[in-house]
Amino acid sequence: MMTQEFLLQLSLAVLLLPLFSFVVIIFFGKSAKGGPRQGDLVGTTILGVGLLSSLVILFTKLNYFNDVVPSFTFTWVDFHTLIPLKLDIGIMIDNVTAVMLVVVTLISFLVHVFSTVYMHDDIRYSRYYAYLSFFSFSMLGIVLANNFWLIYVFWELVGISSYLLIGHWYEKKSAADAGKKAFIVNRVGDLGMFIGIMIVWANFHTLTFDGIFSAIAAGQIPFQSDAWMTAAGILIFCGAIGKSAQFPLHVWLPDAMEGPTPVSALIHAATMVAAGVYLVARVFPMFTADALTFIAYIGAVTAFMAATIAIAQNDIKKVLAYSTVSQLGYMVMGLGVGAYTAGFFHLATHAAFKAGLFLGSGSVIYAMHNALHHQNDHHTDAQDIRNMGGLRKKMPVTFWTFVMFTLAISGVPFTSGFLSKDQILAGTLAFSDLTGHTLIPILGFGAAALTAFYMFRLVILAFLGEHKDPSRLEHLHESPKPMIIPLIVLASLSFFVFYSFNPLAPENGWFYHAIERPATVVPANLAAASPEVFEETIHHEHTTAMYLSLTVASLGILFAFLTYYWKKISADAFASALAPVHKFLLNKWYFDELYHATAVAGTIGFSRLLAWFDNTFVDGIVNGTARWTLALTLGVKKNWEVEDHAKGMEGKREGGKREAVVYLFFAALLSVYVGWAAGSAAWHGAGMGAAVGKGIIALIVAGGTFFLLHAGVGGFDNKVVDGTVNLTAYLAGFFGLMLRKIQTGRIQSYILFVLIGVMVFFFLFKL
Amino acid sequence: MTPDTTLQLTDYLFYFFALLAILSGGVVVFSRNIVHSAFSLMFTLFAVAGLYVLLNADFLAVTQILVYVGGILVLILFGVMLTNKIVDVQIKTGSIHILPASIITAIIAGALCGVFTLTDWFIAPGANVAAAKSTAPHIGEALITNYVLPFEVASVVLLVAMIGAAMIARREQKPAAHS
Amino acid sequence: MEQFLISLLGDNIWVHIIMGALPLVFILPYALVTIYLEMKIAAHMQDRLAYMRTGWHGTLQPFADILKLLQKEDTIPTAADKILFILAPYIVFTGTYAAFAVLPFSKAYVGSDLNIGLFYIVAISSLVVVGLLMAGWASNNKWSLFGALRSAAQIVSYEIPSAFAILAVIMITGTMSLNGISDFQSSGIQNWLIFGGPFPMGKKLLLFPFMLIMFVIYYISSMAEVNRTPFDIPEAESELVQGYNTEFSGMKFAMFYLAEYANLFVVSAIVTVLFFGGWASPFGTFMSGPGWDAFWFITKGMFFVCVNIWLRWTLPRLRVDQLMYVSWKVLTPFALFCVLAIGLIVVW
Amino acid sequence: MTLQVSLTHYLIASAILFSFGLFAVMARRNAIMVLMGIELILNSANINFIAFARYGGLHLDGQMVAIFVIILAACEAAVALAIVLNIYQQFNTVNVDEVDTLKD
Repeated sequence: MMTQEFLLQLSLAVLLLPLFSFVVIIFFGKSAKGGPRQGDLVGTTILGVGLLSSLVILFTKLNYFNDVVPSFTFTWVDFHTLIPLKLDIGIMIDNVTAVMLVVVTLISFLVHVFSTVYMHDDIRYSRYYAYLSFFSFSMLGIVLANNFWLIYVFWELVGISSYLLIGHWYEKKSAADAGKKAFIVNRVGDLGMFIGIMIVWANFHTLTFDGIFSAIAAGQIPFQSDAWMTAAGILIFCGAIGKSAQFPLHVWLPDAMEGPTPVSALIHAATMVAAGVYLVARVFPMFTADALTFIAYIGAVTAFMAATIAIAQNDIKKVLAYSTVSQLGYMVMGLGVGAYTAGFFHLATHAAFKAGLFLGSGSVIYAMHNALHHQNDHHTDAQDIRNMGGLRKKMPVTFWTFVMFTLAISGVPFTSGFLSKDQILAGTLAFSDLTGHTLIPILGFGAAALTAFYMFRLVILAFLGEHKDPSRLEHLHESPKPMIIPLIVLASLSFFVFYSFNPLAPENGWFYHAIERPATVVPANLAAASPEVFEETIHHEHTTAMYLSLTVASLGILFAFLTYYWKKISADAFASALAPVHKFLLNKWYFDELYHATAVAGTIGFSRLLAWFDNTFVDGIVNGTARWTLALTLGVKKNWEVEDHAKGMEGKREGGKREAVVYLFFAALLSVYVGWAAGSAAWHGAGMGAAVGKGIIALIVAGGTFFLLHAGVGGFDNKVVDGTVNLTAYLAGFFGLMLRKIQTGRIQSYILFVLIGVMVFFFLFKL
Repeated sequence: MTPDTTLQLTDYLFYFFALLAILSGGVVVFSRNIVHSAFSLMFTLFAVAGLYVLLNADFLAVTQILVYVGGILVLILFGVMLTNKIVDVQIKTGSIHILPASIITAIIAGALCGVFTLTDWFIAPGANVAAAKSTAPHIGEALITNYVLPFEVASVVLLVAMIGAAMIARREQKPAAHS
Repeated sequence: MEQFLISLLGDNIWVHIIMGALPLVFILPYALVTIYLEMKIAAHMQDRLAYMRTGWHGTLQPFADILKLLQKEDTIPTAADKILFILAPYIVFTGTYAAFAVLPFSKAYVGSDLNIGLFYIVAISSLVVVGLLMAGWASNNKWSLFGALRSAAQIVSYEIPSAFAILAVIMITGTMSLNGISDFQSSGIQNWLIFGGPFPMGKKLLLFPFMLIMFVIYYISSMAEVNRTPFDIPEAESELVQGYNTEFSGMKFAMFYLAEYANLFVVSAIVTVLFFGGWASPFGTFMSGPGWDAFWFITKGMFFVCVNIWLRWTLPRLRVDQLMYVSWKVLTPFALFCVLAIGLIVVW
Repeated sequence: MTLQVSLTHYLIASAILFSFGLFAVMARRNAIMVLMGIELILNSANINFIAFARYGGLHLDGQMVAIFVIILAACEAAVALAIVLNIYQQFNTVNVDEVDTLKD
């Protein structure tokens, strides 16, 4: 019964069901207002069905079809004879896909459930659910696609649905801006991805992964150059940089916290940001060694940078946001160094505990919000951890699950996070052993220490200690069941047993059997360290990595307790001692400012420059021509009018007089020259007589010329110059009239002319 | 082989339909009364449908009647009746630049007829045998196989045209300033 | 029938002319009978007796009416557009008569058993629209023109739901030939399409409600297409003084009259073919055969004509906006839905 | 050319219809007349398509093109008449030579 076809059909159902629920909710959700619940149950039920189906798919895939990849491809567009454009699209289910299906539907389902309470009083409740479904649909599309074309389509769908969800409360300017920012920043990455895909297309004329990989494996690389191969890989990775919020395009993610908290859990734990990592995993075989190194560095820098920023944040969601960026950096780094399984493993485990952290913070915010509402306090920020504290007693379930997630993310043994993170760190060590890139493990371990520190800082500030305002504490309550149950589910998924029965060695778990590093297809890579050598080095470094990571994690946790719980170290003193650093971190490394100063200001500046150029030069030339013509005309005109009308117009023509004098001077000069030239031309020879003769002729000619210039200019101007001008004007008018007869504005005349033209052509070609 | 020169019934029918089409077409174009033109167009369309039938295109003939007579002609008639003040049935319309138009038309007609008669057209074998079966099922098949993309595009175009026409015709007009 | 005529007369044009003229032989007596029936049914519904003088129970009255119409002076208004005025009744009648060409009076007699018969009927009925517009315009009379415009708008609008109903039947039977459709349901009353057609029980039960809705939709729109009450807005005597045929008298009026009644039979016959087995006997092979076929076909057709007359004297006239509302917002969506459902059932 | 009907006869019939349509488009003042001229042109083109479909061995392809032409003609007529109605509301005339404000 469980044939491959059935698997494919089931996965198609998983893909299309959310689309169906989107259509149902967006069109009929509102009208169900009178009825129950505006369509949220539709979305939730469908995602539940999707989750069950995904579990069936995963189970079947791992147990019966572990080594085959069911896929379904059909030709969507084929212009066989006209142009060589043939687009095959389809879906495929390998183990990575199967795992991702479960991850996506699980988180999405839990978020749906969580939202039934969290968003209950929202004015656009039904639209929210429609968008959730749409988002799930787009993400599942990415997961199932077996070609770049489909991935790109769903990639953009994810972009638009995240825009819609982040900007859900678009009345708030910050939320609307955050949506736009996420969208625009993602476009930057997508542009790179698009160019990368085009490089691939231009060379292989196929966009299916199978086709591309086999073409590369056959030794066909873009433009016969390794550099192009690397460039194609890095450009495609650009898409992942945008979607997975890697350095330098990570800036949208923290702002995206303006969306509803369950949306953050969905987007930033399992779906949108995971899409980038998933893409890297999907096209992993085609990355060259250089491209992978680049990816590893991007990941390492992201992981470290985001972790440092997270330390200084006070908004509960901002901390988690930077933590997400940091963890994504981990995954990318893991993939980049070649620890493929570990990187993808971390994606799966992280999805569970990060979704849990977000939902937990949602639960806290919900409680805080309600409490503040009770107190009629609308100024205190419900999300600021400095306003919390002591929530442990009031919200025990939230607290304990939150602790579980924190342990997992910090990499404490017996958690899922430990399993995956440890492997990534071992991978970085092995990588530096083999290639000498020592910066990567340093950044990795640094980030691990920081992660433990800021996560425990968050827990201590929010849940332990005393609440700042005891009267508020009375109004704080544990959240209702639909919010708690997802937390419990996710918390239990953060235990190691779900992934491997050995809490210290994930290699023996099912996950490592299911997901194996795919063989590279790039010929140039074969010379580099083979996966076997790499695996061996990892084994070698495993213990070292484990001890190291345990040490840094416990150091981080210890410092957090010392600083914020026992107050042995004063955080404020620390901050003031390192004031510049603290300020630097508080301002998120000034990335936003940097982009404002460069990209945004650059664009605006360039526009201004263009506007200025248009106003000054283009308009200037036009206006200047007019002005100079006017001035010249006035000058010439005044020249002879000075004598006739000088008295009457004296006052008006103060400037004209000077120009007239200048003109007369030049006229005299010209006359003298003409006279002299005429004299010397007419009277050849030397001596006194000749000189006198020359002088006389020169005087006569010069006088005549001056007279002509002085007196005749008026006539010349009136007759010749004005005549020319008038003639031009008249001719223009004449031809204008002629043309006007043709330009009747009557369509039929035009048809007539067109037909005459056609006939002319007809006979031209005939004869 | 000497061709059989006796005229069949279909030949007579062709001459009937062709003459009807041309005569009524002439009335369409040259009548000074636009209502007569419009109604005469109906005969032209019917005659053309008759020609289709003679060309073994029965489905197209019926489509022609359905779309042209039932749709377009009725639309045109509505157009005529809505854009004229009903004070008199004798609605005259003039012509403009008749001379150049006639010359061009004559030249083009002459050129076309010349080309059509002088060209030695390729005649596919068996073309003169009247097909017995209806073309409807084959056209239906072709529409959803080889021609599915044009078919879909045409459906979209129809939808767009429908919406567009409704939008344009329904738009509230401010009285024109210059008229 | 065609074969019979060919064997009788040889293969020449007369065969076709006789084939083409046969429906006329039917229409004239049919019109007389229907005029009589209409008057009688109307009167009895209103508790009157109607004409009783001419002949037994007034049976000769229709003849007298026809005689009167033929004798009447055939006036043409001076301001009318003469050519169109004369042409219009003939166009209308031609449009109606052309539909008879594909009506299967019997398995053996169909004027022309076109493969695309239903499509042809839908197409050819547009001729009537043009004819009515012509009549309305040529009369040079405001009321006539209004009537014609209303009528055209109404027919065009109601063509859509009726085309959907026809489409549904075509989807089920897989043919557009009226003979083929009748043949499809020829094995007894239980196999008529209104009861779900000759399918296994489950499919039949699924189809039955949709076919019932489709029948109602088609019947309503067919009534509208023949301008009968409650859809007789185009000729509403009280508003438009008889609409497009105000100015017509004598023979021309008779043509309109005849065309209206002929059209009534055409739509009734189509209802019969689409949903009630056409010429098929309700008892399977019992009482079937060329003659019986014609009997069943005409009987069924006359039944629906009578239903139409019954409705005419029962329902009040609609307003123009109600008319459009019913077509576009009630019948069309329902028809669309049913087409979808029937399509799914047929494919399944 | 014999009297027996062949491809050429159809082509010539369509050529004459085409010329009529062309003349209407060029010379008639009423926009609706122009529209009718366009319909004539389209019809003549369709005759050609179908004639070639039968005689030229194009078979169904010619008829398919004709079908799409008919479909597009329907669109065109609807939109064109909507525009004509609009023009009539604006200018109170449908004579195309009087609608020439583009010139001003």
